[in-house]
Amino acid sequence: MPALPAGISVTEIDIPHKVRPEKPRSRLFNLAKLSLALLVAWLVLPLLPLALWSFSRSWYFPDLLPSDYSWRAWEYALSSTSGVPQAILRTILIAVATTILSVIVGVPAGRALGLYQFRGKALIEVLVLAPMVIPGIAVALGLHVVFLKLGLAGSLIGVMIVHLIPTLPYMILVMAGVFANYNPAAESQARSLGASALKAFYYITLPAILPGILIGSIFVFLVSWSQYILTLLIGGGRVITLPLLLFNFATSGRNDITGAIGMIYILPGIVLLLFAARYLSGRNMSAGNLGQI
Amino acid sequence: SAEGPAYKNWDEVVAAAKGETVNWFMWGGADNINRYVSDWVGREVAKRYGITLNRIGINDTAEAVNIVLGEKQAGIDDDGSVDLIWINGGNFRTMKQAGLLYCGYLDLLPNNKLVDWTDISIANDFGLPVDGCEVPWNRAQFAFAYDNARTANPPRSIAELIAWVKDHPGEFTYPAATDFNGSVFIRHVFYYAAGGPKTLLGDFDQAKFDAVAPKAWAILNEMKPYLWRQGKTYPNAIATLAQLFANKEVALYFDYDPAIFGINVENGTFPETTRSYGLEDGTIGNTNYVTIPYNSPNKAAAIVLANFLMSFDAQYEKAKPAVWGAAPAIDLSTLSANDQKTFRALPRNLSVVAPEELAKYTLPELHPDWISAIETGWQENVAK
Amino acid sequence: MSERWKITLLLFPALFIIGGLFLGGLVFGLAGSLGYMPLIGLTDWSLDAYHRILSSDSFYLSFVVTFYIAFTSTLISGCLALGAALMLRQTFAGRSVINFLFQINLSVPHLVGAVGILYLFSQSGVFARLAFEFNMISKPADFPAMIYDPLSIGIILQYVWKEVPFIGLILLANLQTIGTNYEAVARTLGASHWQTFRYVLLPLLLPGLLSASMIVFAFTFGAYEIPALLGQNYPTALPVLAYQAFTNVNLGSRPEAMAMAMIIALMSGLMIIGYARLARRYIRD
Amino acid sequence: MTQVMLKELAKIYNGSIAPAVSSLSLTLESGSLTALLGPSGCGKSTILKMIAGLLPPSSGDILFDGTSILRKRPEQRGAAMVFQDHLLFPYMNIADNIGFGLKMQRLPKSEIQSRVGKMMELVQLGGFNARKPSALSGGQQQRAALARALVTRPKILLLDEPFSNLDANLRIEMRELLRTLQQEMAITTLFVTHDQEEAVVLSDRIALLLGGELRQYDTASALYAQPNDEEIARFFGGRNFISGTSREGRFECSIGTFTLGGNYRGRVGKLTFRPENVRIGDDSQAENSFDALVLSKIFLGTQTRIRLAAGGEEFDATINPEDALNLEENMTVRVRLPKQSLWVLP
Amino acid sequence: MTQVMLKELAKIYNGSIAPAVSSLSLTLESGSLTALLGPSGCGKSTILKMIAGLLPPSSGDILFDGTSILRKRPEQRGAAMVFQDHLLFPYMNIADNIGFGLKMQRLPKSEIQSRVGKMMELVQLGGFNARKPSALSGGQQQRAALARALVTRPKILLLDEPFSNLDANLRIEMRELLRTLQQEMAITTLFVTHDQEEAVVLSDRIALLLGGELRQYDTASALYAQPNDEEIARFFGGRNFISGTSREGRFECSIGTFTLGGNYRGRVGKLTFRPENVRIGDDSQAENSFDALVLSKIFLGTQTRIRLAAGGEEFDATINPEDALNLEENMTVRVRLPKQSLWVLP
Ligand SMILES: Nc1ncnc2c1ncn2[C@@H]1O[C@H](COP(=O)(O)OP(=O)(O)OP(=O)(O)O)[C@@H](O)[C@H]1O
Ligand SMILES: Nc1ncnc2c1ncn2[C@@H]1O[C@H](COP(=O)(O)OP(=O)(O)OP(=O)(O)O)[C@@H](O)[C@H]1O
Ligand SMILES: [Mg+2]
Ligand SMILES: [Mg+2]
Repeated sequence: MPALPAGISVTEIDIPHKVRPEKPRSRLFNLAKLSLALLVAWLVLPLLPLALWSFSRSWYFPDLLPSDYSWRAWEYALSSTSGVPQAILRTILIAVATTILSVIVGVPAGRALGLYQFRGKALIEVLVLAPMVIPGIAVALGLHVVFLKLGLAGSLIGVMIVHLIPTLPYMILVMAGVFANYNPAAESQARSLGASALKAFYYITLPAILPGILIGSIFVFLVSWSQYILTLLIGGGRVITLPLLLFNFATSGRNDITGAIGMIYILPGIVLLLFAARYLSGRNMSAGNLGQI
Repeated sequence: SAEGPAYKNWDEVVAAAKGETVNWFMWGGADNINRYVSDWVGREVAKRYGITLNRIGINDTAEAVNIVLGEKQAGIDDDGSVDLIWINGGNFRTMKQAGLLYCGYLDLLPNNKLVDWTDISIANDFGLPVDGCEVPWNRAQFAFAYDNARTANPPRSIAELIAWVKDHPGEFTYPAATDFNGSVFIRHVFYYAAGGPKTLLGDFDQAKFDAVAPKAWAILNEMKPYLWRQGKTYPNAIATLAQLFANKEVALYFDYDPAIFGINVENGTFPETTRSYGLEDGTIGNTNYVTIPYNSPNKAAAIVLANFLMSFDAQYEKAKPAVWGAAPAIDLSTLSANDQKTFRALPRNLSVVAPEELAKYTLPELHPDWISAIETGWQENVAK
Repeated sequence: MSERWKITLLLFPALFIIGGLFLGGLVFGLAGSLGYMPLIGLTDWSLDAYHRILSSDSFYLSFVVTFYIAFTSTLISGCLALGAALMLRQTFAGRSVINFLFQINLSVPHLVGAVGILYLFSQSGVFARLAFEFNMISKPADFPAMIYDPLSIGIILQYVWKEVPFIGLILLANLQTIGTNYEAVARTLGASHWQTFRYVLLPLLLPGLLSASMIVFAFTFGAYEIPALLGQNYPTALPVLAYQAFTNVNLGSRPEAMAMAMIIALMSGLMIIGYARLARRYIRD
Repeated sequence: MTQVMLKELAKIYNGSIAPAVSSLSLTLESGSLTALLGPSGCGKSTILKMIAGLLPPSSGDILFDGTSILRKRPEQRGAAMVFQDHLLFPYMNIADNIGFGLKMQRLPKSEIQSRVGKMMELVQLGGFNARKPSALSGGQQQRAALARALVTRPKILLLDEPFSNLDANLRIEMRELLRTLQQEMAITTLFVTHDQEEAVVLSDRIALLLGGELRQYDTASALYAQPNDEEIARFFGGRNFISGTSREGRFECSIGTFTLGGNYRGRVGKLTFRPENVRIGDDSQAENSFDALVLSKIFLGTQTRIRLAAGGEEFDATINPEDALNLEENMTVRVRLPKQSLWVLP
Repeated sequence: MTQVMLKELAKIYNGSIAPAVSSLSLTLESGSLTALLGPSGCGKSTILKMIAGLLPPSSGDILFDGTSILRKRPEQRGAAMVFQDHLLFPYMNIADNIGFGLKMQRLPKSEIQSRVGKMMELVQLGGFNARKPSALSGGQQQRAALARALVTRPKILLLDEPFSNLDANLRIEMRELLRTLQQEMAITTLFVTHDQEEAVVLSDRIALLLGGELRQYDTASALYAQPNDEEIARFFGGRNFISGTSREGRFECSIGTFTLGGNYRGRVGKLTFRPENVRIGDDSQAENSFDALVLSKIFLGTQTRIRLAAGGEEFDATINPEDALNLEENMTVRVRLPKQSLWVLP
């Protein structure tokens, strides 16, 4: 990776080029641009062999391209035999349910933390953030016992609930940030104009926090979407999601099928991102809340 | 061990099975096996018995064992989530010892007569008596594979292999003992060090182990510098070795199930010039089974499915090279002449060594306690 | 409704879930690690599990490897993300496209990235093939080992690949909030470009960078699937070791798994405290 | 047309000891515009919120036309509030913003449209219907906020420093608009401000609040000329306080003896007079005239402030910049304090 | 002590067509304090940023003591800037904040310490060294920001509405502090504000900017009394404009003929005079006296505004509330416009 050039322009303060046609700096700037391009290329690069493998029939070392192409990996991956279509639905179902649950639970908590000062707030903040910095596996092993007893181990609902552990903090954090910049007087305003509490929430609060909910939801969805170990531990192999299938084939050396499932696996996320790009881009500050723990 | 429903006759079982769903937990890393099970078997049992087959792919059979174990501890004794497991060896031992199995239904199965229970390699699963707790499904025997376009004279015995490795540095490796196939390779070396398996059979004996083990470790350690990556690391899984072989990083591949050679050629992972063979001093063979957990809520259907898996139709379909190419667990001689002929007429994949040839030199498996000891010993003495 | 009630009501569901699940999991894990697991018939409290793991080399080696992986990945990701965020902040043609590409793998699951890295960097991977094409190597073994390797390069590459955009995104949002006026002030006070970065922008970004890094560190410290897929078999990452112990058919090793989980939790907890210290020093008075 | 009566209204916030508002009694006449004037934190917003029903009082009562409305929910009280930040709902266009209250009343769309339309004309926002609030200037935003409150024809209009975010010229414009509309619609209005000029210009009466207590409730000119105490005087820009003794219509102090406009009981007290009422260079022998030394002179734009000293006391005068041209520092001038402009504080 | 010269300075932002600043020429005398006054968006900040080097001009030149500094980087120009938001670095304590510029110059620690210490005394922040900015009040924060700029002994001090976030009392305090320090240190200072009172009180001269153009550059009293045009007059609160013709020191209009204080070329023009300079009820036969009708009377607190009509023209006078007591609507009064207070606009 290119190192950080010392002189990268750190501000928007641009020095008049007409006045200071200093070559080294602009070369440095180009270098910075080049390294940015390299970085981005690097970020996209690993997806390419995956795509290529999914269409290959045989691709031996040292061939740069497969010597034989075929659709069979896709045919298999898309057939119900492989369980992939069912797993997609199941994975989406889990991610969506987790997202909805986290909204229901996280928005009120975010409001409390963002809007009010109260005793013990710092403690609650630490508690809320802890699941973000304490790996899920540490908790899930102990939780497995509880879930077993509750009959939740190995069930779809159990997996949804356990997915809340790593995702809820994202939602709460984003919402706390949203509410910290939210003026509750807008609700008072609506009330004084004759809106009931419910209407004030629906017409005033909701639209104001919606972008935040969206950002939070995207994070929650993606974290749940790519969750492996919690699903495996709590789902106990019975709740088969896409990552489980992918791991299955990745460890059994079927690169073509792995490639196909991999491609299928990233698709919904990219669609989601395309749809949400404008919310995620630097303009929306909600994401910055994650940097505020 | 645990008591299950007592069916008086087969018809009762079949009647009870109708409409049930069987959750069959099995390793899910091979698309052709998945296809065979989900598509062909699933379709057949639905058609013939009105049973729904739900294949659940797992990474490791131990996962399924764990589920049952967990359920037992949680007191879920009749509503477990596992109905059938593809199993053998250590996992079978664990389940048997922990009382996790549903046993004693074999006599009901019409196809049980196709099994030669006098064959100790069927009646014993890794040295542990089956005791009516599992149903044989496949037989497998360890074999080596090489690419005859690259390697002219592969080593034909462990002794030759040891010499060959030194002559071909970096071209051989074996998976770590944590891998099923890595473990069996190490056992071959162990047998070689012991001068054959005879002294090792039976229950674990520390004294015998201590006498042989140092020799075996010495051989493996001597081999180490000539292995792939100087033996600094070993593949985690047999699939990794397959990748290494496919990409010509190593010259030799081996597998407990020779059918895999054909499968890998079929699916383009291995070159078509792949050939396989057994060792002159013999290779280890085993049988793998399906078993029903004691707390399966769908035992009738699981029994019907297990019976069907043993049927001629199922075993024949499975033996087709294009499907799987797995060696049958049933005794072909019990079949009708016609069926025997049909079976024999199956084309053989060029890459897969003929079962008859392999069967000439079959070595028995060891008791799981021996295997554990060897695996642990390897970790301590070779891996580090 | 009094305000205190309102706050309690708002927080209740979240605390119920986090308290119940998260703390519950920790407590049961702790009990299990101390040998108390009535479910599997263990009812004797003891420190045996800790003794056992603390007296085995493989645990220490695994610990070192895991810490090394997490630390290195976090450090590299943080630095690259910082550079990328600073560059992405500037206006230039095609910025929105670059921005999107930059974010794309935010949506790509770790596992997919790991497979991609595997296909790129293994000794028979794309780069090895390229090297062969240009006669830099003659056989796969000549290619430097980056997968299943002692330095865990593949694992680190995967984490860097995935976490640079994550940290970058947070930093970009922070940069947006900070604006450019602080830097303008510093420049007029006589700070050069570099000084402005070093003394103004960096400290302003540090809290965000630290928190993001902490999330990343915790994740990389506790991840299972990546080292399971790309790591060497010995010594293996701690979560892999813990998972193996947990799924061992010998139930007796579960307390060891729990004990390892507790150590993972403890380490991460220490990270939080360390961070809180740092953060207090830098932002809160 | 609603009369509003606050009866011993008090509010102690949860967790704080000192009351934000303590025992406030105040009657707002039907259709009047009252300014609630006071420094930051004196409890002005708290009072408004209690009237609007957004905050429950700790004790006391609020009556609209003699009926207590404490039990009514905010949306039932008919008290529309306008806040300092216009608080237009950012994702609704201007017409929807203004029509919000009517929509909440479930009025038919056509009626909402026509009423909103008329109101927009009234506040000179015709044609801005489809704009988002962010596309309006500050003054337009504040006008829209006012329109939004007025269009519901509230019984009572509560304004919480509605103009303090606007710049000087806009503020003047908005004041005039508010005064016109309020008088036209005869809405009882309570107007919170901490800007005395605004209170003076706009209101019928001013309720001066200091530290949660009502200190004086009077017309603007009374507050300027006859404050109840020194604190009030200072709040209204009083700068001149000269200690002395009053007796029988005269005030004795170190400068001399002054004839007062009225009679004051108190013996010891403070003579106060507004800087703008100090006459410099007038006919020299008239009543209440004396010599003073010019200490300094500061041009304030429309006025010039002169600091003067006499008899050991210092005081300020503000005069026309033009008249100040011939004053120099250290000059001695003749000063007169007209007797009607003198006021004695206890 | 640096003289600053802007020569036909212009700025067109990328992507916009209209120039934010167009062809501005302005000379700031060494050690003077100039206010850059103008409404929001007129380009004030843009000018400051160009001088500081934070923004490249589109054309024109900037000279410090006769030397163009366009090629110099911001940190080399010695033009310290203070913004509306104090922008103290939140993670540094106050002493470190104030010493920041010195540290950037790599001065020895001991020197930094002593200079920072002295500066902190000067801005009355002694003893606050170790506090974080968030632990200071708004006024203290802004004082620290000022100190941070001044301690580097900049050639030029640029202030962008530094006090507009402070409340009225603090603002007055800060103005005085700034004025004192600026004069003591004799730093050429350019002060941006949109508050005319602030500009008037604080500055030696005022540069009035409207729409990116310099419209008048003069002393405060000249801008009040002798504006260049009606727009400027209105900006400074001028309300009286009477059309007519000027000739030989006299101005003829519908009210009558007025004697002017100066001589004006233009024939047709507008007579302007500030409301506070209108004399009501003066000796009746003096020059420039006439009868006018009182239209209305508004109490403004310290002054009363009287609207008057004469000869078909309307105009305002602001007088002492006391003097206004005996004026009634519809009364006819004698009005005098002192000739020095008259000014004719083209
Ligand atoms: N929610 C609250 N909890 C506790 N104290 C509060 C709360 N809201 C206001 N206060 C306190 O009550 C007092 C009065 O507050 P209020 O907002 O009514 O003042 P204000 O006169 O409107 O001030 P401003 O002019 O600054 O708006 C203040 O001391 C304030 O700190
Ligand atoms: N980065 C920019 N790009 C394009 N136009 C800009 C930019 N910055 C300012 N402008 C425009 O240039 C004009 C002058 O802006 P400037 O900030 O100098 O005004 P100002 O006088 O400082 O206003 P204010 O009193 O509101 O601070 C405005 O019309 C503004 O919209
Ligand atoms: Mg208030
Ligand atoms: Mg500006």
